Amino acid sequence: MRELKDLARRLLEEGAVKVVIGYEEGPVGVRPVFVTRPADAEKLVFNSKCVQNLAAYLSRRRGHIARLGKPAIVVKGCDARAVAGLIRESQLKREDVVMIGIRCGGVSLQPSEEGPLTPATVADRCGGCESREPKLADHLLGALPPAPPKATRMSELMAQIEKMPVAERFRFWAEQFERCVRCNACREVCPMCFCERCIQDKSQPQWIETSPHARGNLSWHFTHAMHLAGRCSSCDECQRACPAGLPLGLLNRKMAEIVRNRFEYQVSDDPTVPSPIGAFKQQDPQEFIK
Amino acid sequence: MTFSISDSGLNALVDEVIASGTTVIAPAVIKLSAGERREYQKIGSAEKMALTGAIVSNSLKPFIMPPSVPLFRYTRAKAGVSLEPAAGKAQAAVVIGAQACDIAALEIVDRVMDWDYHDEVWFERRKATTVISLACTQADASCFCTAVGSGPDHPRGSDVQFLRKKGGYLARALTETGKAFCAKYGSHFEKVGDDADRDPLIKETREKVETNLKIDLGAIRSFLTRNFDHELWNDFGLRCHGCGACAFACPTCHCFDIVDEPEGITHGVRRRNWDTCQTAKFTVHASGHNPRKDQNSRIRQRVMHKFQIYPERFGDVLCTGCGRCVRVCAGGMNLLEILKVLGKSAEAKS
Amino acid sequence: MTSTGFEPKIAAFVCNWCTYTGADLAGTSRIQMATNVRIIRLPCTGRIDPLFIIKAFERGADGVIVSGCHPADCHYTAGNYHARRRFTLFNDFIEFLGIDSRRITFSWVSASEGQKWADIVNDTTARVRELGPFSGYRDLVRSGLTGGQDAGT
Amino acid sequence: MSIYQPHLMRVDGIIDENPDTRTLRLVFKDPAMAEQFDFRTGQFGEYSVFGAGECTFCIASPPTRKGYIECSFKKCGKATSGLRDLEVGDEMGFRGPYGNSFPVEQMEGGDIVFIAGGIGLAPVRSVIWNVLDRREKYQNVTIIYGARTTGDLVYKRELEEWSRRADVKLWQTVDPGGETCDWKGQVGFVPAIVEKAAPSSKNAHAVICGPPIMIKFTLPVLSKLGFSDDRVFTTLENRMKCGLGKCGRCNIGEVYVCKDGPVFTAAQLKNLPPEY
Repeated sequence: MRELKDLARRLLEEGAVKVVIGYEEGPVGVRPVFVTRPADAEKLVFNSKCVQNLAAYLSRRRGHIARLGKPAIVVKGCDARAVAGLIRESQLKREDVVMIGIRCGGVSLQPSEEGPLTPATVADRCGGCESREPKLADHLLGALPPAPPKATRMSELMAQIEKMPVAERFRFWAEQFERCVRCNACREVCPMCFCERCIQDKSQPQWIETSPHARGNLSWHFTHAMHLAGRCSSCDECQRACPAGLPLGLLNRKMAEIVRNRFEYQVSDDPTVPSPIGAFKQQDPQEFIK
Repeated sequence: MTFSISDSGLNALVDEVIASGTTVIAPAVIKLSAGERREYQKIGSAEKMALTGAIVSNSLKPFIMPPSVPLFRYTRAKAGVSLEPAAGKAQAAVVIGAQACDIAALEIVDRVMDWDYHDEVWFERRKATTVISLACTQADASCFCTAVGSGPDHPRGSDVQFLRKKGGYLARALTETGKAFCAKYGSHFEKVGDDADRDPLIKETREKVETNLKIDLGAIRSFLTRNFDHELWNDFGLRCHGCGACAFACPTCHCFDIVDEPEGITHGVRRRNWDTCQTAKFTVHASGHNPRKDQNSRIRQRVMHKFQIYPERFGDVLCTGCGRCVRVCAGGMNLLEILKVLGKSAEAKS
Repeated sequence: MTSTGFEPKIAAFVCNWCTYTGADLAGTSRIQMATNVRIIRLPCTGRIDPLFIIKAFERGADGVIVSGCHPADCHYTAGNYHARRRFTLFNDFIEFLGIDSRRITFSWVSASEGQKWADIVNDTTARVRELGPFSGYRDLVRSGLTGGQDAGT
Repeated sequence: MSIYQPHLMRVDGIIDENPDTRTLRLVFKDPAMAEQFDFRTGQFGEYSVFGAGECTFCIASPPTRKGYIECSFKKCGKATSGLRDLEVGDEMGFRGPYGNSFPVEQMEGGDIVFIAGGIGLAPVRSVIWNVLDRREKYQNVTIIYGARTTGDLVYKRELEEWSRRADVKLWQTVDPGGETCDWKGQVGFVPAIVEKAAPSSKNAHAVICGPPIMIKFTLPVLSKLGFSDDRVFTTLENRMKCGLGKCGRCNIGEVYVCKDGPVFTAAQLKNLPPEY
C-alpha cells in the first residue's frame, strides 16, 4: 500500500511523529511493527490479515512505547472505536496521536490466513460492519473495498447458548472457564484495559481469586465483562489471544446487546459521546426492581 | 528390542489400560468455538484417540504440574492451627502418542525439581505416569526441535517409543518402566519389528524442521553471558503485551506462585499456581521498586533463563523447540527470529 | 417448610440511610419474618459492587437481596441512579452466565417501609428455598484444565 | 511432609521496635522440632500467616541462642499485615532455614565492621550476637548503625547494651535533621560516619546491610579504607516465593538468590546484572 508507506515516511521525516505503529509481514503472518526510522516505513503493509487492534499499544501502562515519543497509529474502523474510547476516558489527548485511517474490506480471523475472505475465514465482527471508513482519523487512505462476507459462528453459538436452560448454561460456562489458565492475555491485549493496577492484583482484600480454577476464572471473566460494559469496541482481540480458545467475544457481545437494548447506546468512534455507565437518566428501566 | 503393534492392537491395549482403572492421556480432537484442535486429554475410550492431525495445541505440563494445585488445607481454631496435606497419592496414568518435544520437556524440568530439595508435588505425578511417545510427523514453520538437541523421533524421556509404519506402529521399550509395560500388555504386541519399514514421513519431518532454524547453542550461550546490556534487547519488547501466554503454553516453563485462598474466616487452602516472568508482578517489591521495569528486561530474562542460565546450571537448554510460544502469541513475537538475531550477533562478535 | 429441610442462606446488601433503617423499623415493630437473611450495611446502593454479589455466591450464599433508597431519595443524590444502571446490566448478564436471576432480589425500601422489607425477606427466602441450594458456584474448584490430573477440592 | 508445608510456630513475644517495625519471637509448637532445629547466621525463612500468605525475612536472632527464632518486619503488604495482627499465643508457620550464611568461622581472628541502615540491622544483628556470644575469637568489633530519624532506630535496648560494652565500638547516627535535642550520637549519613569512624581494614571483614542507596555510597568508602571486595559481605533482599530454588522468582543472572545467596560478597554483587 504505497500511500501508507509514503505518508509514514513523510510524517517521520517531518518529525510530526516519532514512531508509526502499524502492521508488517512477520515470520508467521502479519504482526504489529514500530517504525521509528523513515527508511523502515517500507515495512508497513495493510491487507486483510491486519487483525490486531494496535490501540492496545497506546495504553499508558506501556512505558517503553510511550518513551519513543508521539505516535502515529494505523487504524481500521474497529480500532478507531478503541482509540476514541481512550480519548473519551482521558487516557489520551486527541492531539497526542496521529490516526492514519484505512478504508477496510474486512480482516481474517488469524493474521496468517492467506487468500480472499470466506465466511469461514473472515473475523466475526466484520460482517455488516458500518464503520469500514473510519471517521476519527487525521488521514484516510485506500479505496473502499467490497463489503466482507458474514461469519455466522458467533451468532449461532449465542443463539445455542440462549436456548439452554439456566443450569445447562452454567455448566457450559463452567466447562469453558475450567480451561482458562489465567494468563490474562485477554486483559493485556484489550485497549480498554488500561488500569495501572488491575482489581485482580489488589490483595487487601482479594476480591477475585487469582488461582486458575473454574471459580476464580468465572469471577474474573464476569468482572472483566462488567468493566467493559458500554466501553468494549468489540475488536474480539481477547478471543483471538486466548490460548485456551474460550469464546470471550460472546461475553462482550452479550453485554453490548444489553447496553444497546437498555440504554440505546452503541460504542462509536466519537469520543465526545459519554459512556452510558458513567451517566444515568431519570426514567431508566427498573421493571426488575421491586 | 523392537516390537510392533497394529492399529487395532493399540486400540485394544488402550481399552484394556482404561478398564484397569489407569488414567489414559492421549491427543484427542476437541471442538471449540474457535475451531477444532488436537489436545492431550484424559480419554474414556480408545476411539477418542487422534494420533494424527495438527500439532497438539497444549502440552503435558497441565497433567504433571496442574495450573492450580492445592498444597495443604489450613484450619484456624481456638486450639490453634491444623494443617492437612492436600489430595493423596496421584493416580497412575499412561500417556499415549505424545510428541517428542513434550516428553523431553518433562525430563528437562526434572532437573530443577530435584535440585537439592525433592519437589514431590511434581514427582508424585511424574513417577505415576508412564510415557509412550509417537514419532512426530506434523511439524510447521514454528517448530525448531532439531535446533535445540531434540527431534521428531528423539526418544528422550519416553518409556516406550512408537514409530508409525504401515498398518500400525513399531514399539521400542527404552526404560525399565517401558519394558514392564510392554511385558504386562504383551498380548497386544507382535514380537518382531523391523526398523526399516518405519514411515518415511518421519525423516521428511526432521528435514523440514531443520530448515526452520539452525543455531549454535554454545555460541549463543557465551554471547548471552557477555551481552546483558546489548542494545538489541531494546526492540524485542515493543510488540509484546506482557501477558505470559507463551510461558503458560511452554512445556518447559515451570515458574509458579504460592497463594493462600481463604474459603471462610477460619479455613482455606494454600495453592501453587502457574506464573510467568513476563509480568511486572513477578518481581515487584513491596516498596514498589521493580528490578525489571519494562517488557524488554522481561523478555531478556526469559531468553537468558532458557538459553544461558538453565544450561549453565543444569546442563540442559530449557526449551524443546515445540513452537507453542510462537503460535499462542497475540503480539507476533517469534523465538526463532530472536535466536537467529542472537546467533548472527554471536558470530559477528566472535 | 419443604421436605428436604433445606434452609437457604441469604446475604442482603443494604444502604445505610433507607433500607437499613426500614429493616430496623421492621424489627422494632416486632414484624415476624424469615431469619435466613444476614444484612451487610453499605453507605449507598451506589457503593454495592456486583463483585460483592459474586463473592457472596462464591462463599456459599444461596440468594442475595440488594436494596436501597427509592430514586430521588438518595442521601448522595445520584447513588441509586448509578446503581440502577449497573444492576440492570448485572441482572441480564448473570442470567447469560447461567446464574438464575430469581436468586437475586433488587428493591427500593425507604426508612418507613418496615413491612415492605419483611415482605421482601419472606418472598426471597421462599423463592430461594424452592430453587434449592446454589452450591454450583462454590464447588466450581476443579483441576486447572479439562482432563488435567484432578487438582483436588 | 511436603517441602512446602511449614512448621507450626507459636508467637512467644512481641517487641515494637518503632511505630512501624515489630519483632516477633517464635517458638516451635512441636518440642522435638524445637530441639533439633538449627541454622547458621544469615539464613532466611518463609514466615506463613495462614489466609494471608508467606513473606521472606532473615532470621534476626543468632544461632547461638537455642529454642526460639526472631524476625523483624515492617507492615507494608498483605502477609506482613497478617503478621502484624498476630498476638502472643497465636499460631503461624515457618519454613526454613534457607540460603547460605555469613562465614563467621572464616572471619575469626580478625576485626569485624558491622554497618547497617534502618531495618537492615535485623540480618546484621544476628551476626553481631553470633560474634559477641563468642567474643574471644575476634579482635576489634565496630558497629556503625544509622537510621532516618531517632524514632526509626530499631533494637534500642541492644544498642544500649552494645554501647556499654568495652569490647565493642558503637557509632550510632541519624540522617541530618532526624536528630532530637537530647540525641547524643552522630548526625550524618552512614557513608560519612563510616569515613569518620575509619575502621582499620588490616585482617578485617565487613558486614553491611541497608537500603540500596546506602550500600551504593558505602562500598566505595570501604574500598578506600582498604577493604577488598571479597571481604565485604551483604545480604540481598529481593522478591521470593518458594525459597528453595524452584519458583524462579529470585533468579538474577546465573544466581538463584535463595540458593546461592542471600549472602554475597561485594565482588559477587559487582558481576551480577543490575536486576536487584
